[in-house]
Amino acid sequence: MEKNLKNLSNPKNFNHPVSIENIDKNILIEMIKSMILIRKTEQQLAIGRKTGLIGGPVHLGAGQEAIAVGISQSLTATDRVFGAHRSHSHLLALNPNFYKLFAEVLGKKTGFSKGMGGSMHLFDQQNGFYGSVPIVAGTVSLAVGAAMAAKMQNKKDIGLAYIGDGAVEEGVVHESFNLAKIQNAPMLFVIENNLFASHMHISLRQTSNMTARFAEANSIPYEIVDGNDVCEIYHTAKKQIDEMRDGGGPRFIELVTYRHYGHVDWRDDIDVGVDRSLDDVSNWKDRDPITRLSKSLVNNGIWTIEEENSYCEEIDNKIFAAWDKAINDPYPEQESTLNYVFASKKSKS
Amino acid sequence: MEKNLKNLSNPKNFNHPVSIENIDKNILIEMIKSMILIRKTEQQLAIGRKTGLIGGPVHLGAGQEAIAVGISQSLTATDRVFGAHRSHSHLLALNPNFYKLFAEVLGKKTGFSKGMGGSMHLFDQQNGFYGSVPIVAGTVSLAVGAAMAAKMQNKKDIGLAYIGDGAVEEGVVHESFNLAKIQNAPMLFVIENNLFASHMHISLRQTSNMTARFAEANSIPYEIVDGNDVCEIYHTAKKQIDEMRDGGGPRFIELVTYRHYGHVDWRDDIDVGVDRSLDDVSNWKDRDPITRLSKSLVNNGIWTIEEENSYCEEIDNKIFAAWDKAINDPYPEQESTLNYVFASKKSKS
Amino acid sequence: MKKHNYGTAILSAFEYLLENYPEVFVIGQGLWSPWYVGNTMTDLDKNFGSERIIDTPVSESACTGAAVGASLAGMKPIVVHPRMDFMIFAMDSIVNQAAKWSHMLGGQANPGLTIRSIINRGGEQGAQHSQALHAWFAHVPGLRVVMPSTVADARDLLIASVLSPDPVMYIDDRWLYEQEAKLGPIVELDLSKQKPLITKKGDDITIVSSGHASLLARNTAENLRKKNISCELIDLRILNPFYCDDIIKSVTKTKNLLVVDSGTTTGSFSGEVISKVIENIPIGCLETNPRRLALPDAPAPTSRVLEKEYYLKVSDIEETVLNMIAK
Amino acid sequence: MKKHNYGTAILSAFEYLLENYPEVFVIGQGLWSPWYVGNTMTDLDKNFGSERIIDTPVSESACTGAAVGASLAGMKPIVVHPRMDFMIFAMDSIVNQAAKWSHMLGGQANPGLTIRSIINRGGEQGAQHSQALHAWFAHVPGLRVVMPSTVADARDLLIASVLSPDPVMYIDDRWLYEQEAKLGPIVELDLSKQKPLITKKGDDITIVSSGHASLLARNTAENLRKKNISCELIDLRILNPFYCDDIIKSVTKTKNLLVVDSGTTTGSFSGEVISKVIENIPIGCLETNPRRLALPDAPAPTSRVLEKEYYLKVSDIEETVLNMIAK
Ligand SMILES: Cc1ncc(C[n+]2csc(CCOP(=O)(O)OP(=O)(O)O)c2C)c(N)n1
Ligand SMILES: Cc1ncc(C[n+]2csc(CCOP(=O)(O)OP(=O)(O)O)c2C)c(N)n1
Ligand SMILES: [Mg+2]
Ligand SMILES: [Mg+2]
Repeated sequence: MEKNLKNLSNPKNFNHPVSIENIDKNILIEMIKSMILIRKTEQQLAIGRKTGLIGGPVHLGAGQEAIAVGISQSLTATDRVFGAHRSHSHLLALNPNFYKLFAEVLGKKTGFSKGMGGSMHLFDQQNGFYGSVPIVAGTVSLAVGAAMAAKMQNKKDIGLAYIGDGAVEEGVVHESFNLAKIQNAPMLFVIENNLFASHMHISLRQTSNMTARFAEANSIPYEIVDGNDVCEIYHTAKKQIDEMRDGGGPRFIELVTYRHYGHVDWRDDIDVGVDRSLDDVSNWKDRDPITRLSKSLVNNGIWTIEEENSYCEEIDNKIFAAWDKAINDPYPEQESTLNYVFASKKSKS
Repeated sequence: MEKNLKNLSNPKNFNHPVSIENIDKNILIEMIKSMILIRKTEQQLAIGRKTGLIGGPVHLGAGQEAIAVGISQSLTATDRVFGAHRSHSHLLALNPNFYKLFAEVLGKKTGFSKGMGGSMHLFDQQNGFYGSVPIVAGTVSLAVGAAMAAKMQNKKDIGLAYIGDGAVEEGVVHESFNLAKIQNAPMLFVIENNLFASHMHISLRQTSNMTARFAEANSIPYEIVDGNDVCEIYHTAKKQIDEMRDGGGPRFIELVTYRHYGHVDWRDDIDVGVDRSLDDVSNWKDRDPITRLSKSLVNNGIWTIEEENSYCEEIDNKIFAAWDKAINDPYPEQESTLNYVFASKKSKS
Repeated sequence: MKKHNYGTAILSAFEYLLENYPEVFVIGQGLWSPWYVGNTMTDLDKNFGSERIIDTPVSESACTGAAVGASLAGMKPIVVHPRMDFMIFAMDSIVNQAAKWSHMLGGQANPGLTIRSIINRGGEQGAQHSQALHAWFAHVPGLRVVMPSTVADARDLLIASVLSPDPVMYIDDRWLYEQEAKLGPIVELDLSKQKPLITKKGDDITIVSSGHASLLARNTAENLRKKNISCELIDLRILNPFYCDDIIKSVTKTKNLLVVDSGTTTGSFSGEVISKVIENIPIGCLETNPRRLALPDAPAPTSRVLEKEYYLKVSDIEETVLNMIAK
Repeated sequence: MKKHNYGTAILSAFEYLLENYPEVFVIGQGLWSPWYVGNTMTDLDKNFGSERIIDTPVSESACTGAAVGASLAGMKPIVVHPRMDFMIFAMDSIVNQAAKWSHMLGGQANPGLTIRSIINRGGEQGAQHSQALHAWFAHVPGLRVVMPSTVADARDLLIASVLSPDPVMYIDDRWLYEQEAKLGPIVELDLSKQKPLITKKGDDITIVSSGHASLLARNTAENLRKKNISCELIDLRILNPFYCDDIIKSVTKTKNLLVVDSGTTTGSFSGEVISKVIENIPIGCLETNPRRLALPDAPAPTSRVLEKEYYLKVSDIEETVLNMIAK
């Protein structure tokens, strides 16, 4: 097996408009809207953090939106999706309710996790989002268990974990690969390979920059895809997920991408990266998933720049209003700290 | 990469006399003597356990002697060797002092670990044996650290961990592969693939019966060898270890073998195995590493059956005497329980 | 009434759960082996199928995490760790995940799994095959910690644990398996209402204990009765959340307190018991200094002569009580 | 005398060790980042080389195990865990290996590594980024547990930890980093001789604490002095092995005991302190019930309004003392 991403990890490649062949027009428009909505939501979070209105850390995924958006097109509300510390896009791609995200990040009772989680602990099971938490690799084995459960429950639902390239270094992830395969669990391992774990480039942490070598080692069928091409992601994930729903067992998809912001909060962080240059950041911005789809849509007459601008404006206004509302929402009651410790306690009260 | 051991895991293959080409006569005789000594020592342990004189569990490796014996020929007293629960052969191949092993297994002060360890916790650092403990996979990362230390100390010594096929399922082993490679540590991963983890056959636990696929995934040069052919093991390990001492970084050697006894204690355990048949056991006994070398030696006139018999008798007598001595040795003092908790405490007293 | 020992009582709880709750499944090492977990799971794989009784790779961490995830998806999994020592590889799934998900996500995600963790020691197996770490888990908010010491509790608290919506650490000790008792039909208990129990009334001293230490305490009390010392025995049963009121009342009455614990002394749960009692009893009401008996602050030795001294015996407890209150 | 804050004191200990002991090296996540561990390791990689200051993959378990192994081979490694919460993946290497190797192998193998584990909480980071689990490690025989609360101890106990032949869990808390003090030249201390210290003499009440709680206690005592209450402060410093004699003497004198702890209450080390004191002080000598102050039995919440209430403040301690002994 070739064990190098080669061109895929080079930002000077793959910056052309994406191919939109064989995708329904409505889906294309849904996808670009979803990506724009997520980008703008995160931009608002960046501002909120910078101005101090947000008290906790935010791990922004701007630049990586295509992944969750492309995959979520093939997910249903009864699938079992797990995230990690950088999961705004994972949730918003299933439920674009940025108001509840703002409320949560601001620690408000009206948030996705009732104000108990902030940016790093998100929940929306109704829409298939089982939860995200910031222990790196902490949810991977959980997703495998949720996938095993789907099988036991005779449901066609799948388990899915978004996994960073850094998370792949945790031993439990390797145990999870083996367990998922030996159990033939409908589990999709989604590797968001953005080449970095906080300040460390993957070349300083692993012996190859292609994590799919571990899928190969565990005989899990895998695909390696340009993580900034929402259409290719859409096609690949759809095929994999269809196979999984048909009892095909686990799948692995590696998506090569890059984050525009630094590891945490609103800065570009060229200052704190080991091996992250301003040049790279700017080249990767040329490979931006939104721009690339937008160009294709415009070139193919699927939507116009005017439509895009008016959608952006609409979202801007809604975000402004939602932020305002969230800011004025109530905090959780003091009793929450003790009341949520046990489920049984809660049900008694 | 082909991911199946194929013939190597079939006991009906590889039961011919081994090829002794290109090995010095003295080394061949050393190796057969070492294997016989280990076999007989374990037979004594089996009896001791069966009769109740040994109070703790013994995990016997009869059938697997070729591995430690073949590898240890290329080790020095300053290498850093780590074992696990089934480590009698690992230690005896470095230091054939069965008396100290008997004493240890009987819980006597005169044992390798001063009577504090029994069969599962062995120590003989003077001869390169850094320690064995029974938490599966517990020593693998330790060995990597000892290898890293050798590099920092500018020594040509290597770290070595004996690892079962079951241990490979622990996440920390995968972290260790990556760490060893990224650090270019002189670390030899020795996989004793006896196809079982206690009652479970590898096919019930892993997606392939060839663990070397993980070496491949981590770009660690590897070899897969008949674990019952001491000569091939000797050649392969020698080459790998020479490369490591020259700064070549980690190596991986997978040895396919089988244990004659059950997982623990003296029985064949056909009763407690899932997928272990009496037929298999008997076929594997035909592939016995001692018989196969003995036949070659006799065929090639390197030693005679008479010499073998007289060596066996000599060892039998020595074992008998050593056992007797160990049985009569003193137990540790009661203070030992508290005195060995801290090194600094010990040094004060 | 059916005759049981502690081991078959556990087995019958498994059978009851598997028969009545399709969402129950069991996952852990050794479940397809007839000898891994004593007589507590015999033939479950044959009777309920290897898809519900899942033997696993040697991967404690992922298997425990998988059970957490399955519980979030509506199952009621039981993870079995044949030795608590092996479970140390799975601490993240237990402590960072299972115990915290309810709280972190506003009470909406409830990992209702049960972790059956077996204290399995003696037999010269040594320090990595001997630990009783219940004190750790009692220090983890969000985890219910259950330590049955009687045949009835072995069965009934296992059922209550699995039916609880919360993550439960159910800890049994192989040194308890031979106890016998006749049990009536199964009644489903609400785990959140279970508390420490006064298992024997008495006047002279309160002895608080859990798990195997409670068996020792019961045997000690028998001996002491013959010496006219009347012990009040309290079996903790549930260590987390820790309900102490009845213990406080008892000590207020007997004026003497001994806590017996199967863990090593420093940092053991015995300290928690004494502390909570002392914070709350009327000042000056004690006749003697409270005492605790637990293991030496040392890893478990292997050599038989050391091992024998290392673990607590009935005679140790008896002697301590006599030293405390014999007139 | 050189002016330091707690952070630079740690940095100077690293520099001293790396300059004077070629067998010292450091391994952990974030060591090549300027911001991961505050100002405590600034530029070490540049000054001592990236072969001695090793940033790592996200593999807590193997990296900790590697440090154990390196120590067996004669090195003096320091593993850094930027948050104690992440270290939970490494429990086997710490508890089953490092703490037990000396004992299991007859005192012949001594893993003399130091594990620097940082309590790093607040800032709405929540339950998985906030834990203070020192009580767990105090319950592990074979591990020395060190919690420096002062600038001087931050430096000197780190050096003593690394030079100790035993495995040491050195726990610092980022809420301590801004303290300032002037420090004299470095003197190498024998860690095995270090004990809890009376950091302030007083008559009315003994306040025992560790780590950040000791800083709170010092500030409280200042306030209370103005109200004519004289506190005797004892900073635990070393939790394992736990030496309690001076605490017992102090409580015998002041007749009042408050223990303050940064962990969640149940099962915290505060229980150990109260218990050990109570087992050993003259019966009837206390004026008030001993009390303890620790965190609620709940994971750390994120929302700022809850977080603020969750953690201990000087005013909480002050109020408790006043309730206990104000006449
Ligand atoms: C167990 C654990 N170790 C370390 C950390 C600190 N940490 C937070 S995010 C991160 C990097 C993760 O990298 P990756 O998985 O690639 O995700 P990305 O940030 O690139 O999205 C690290 C090391 C953590 N949160 N949990
Ligand atoms: C962490 C841990 N989990 C489980 C066990 C129980 N156990 C002891 S030996 C063994 C099987 C190990 O198999 P393998 O590594 O292949 O070694 P082998 O016994 O075949 O030599 C198991 C599961 C253990 N000792 N430690
Ligand atoms: Mg990444
Ligand atoms: Mg094996």
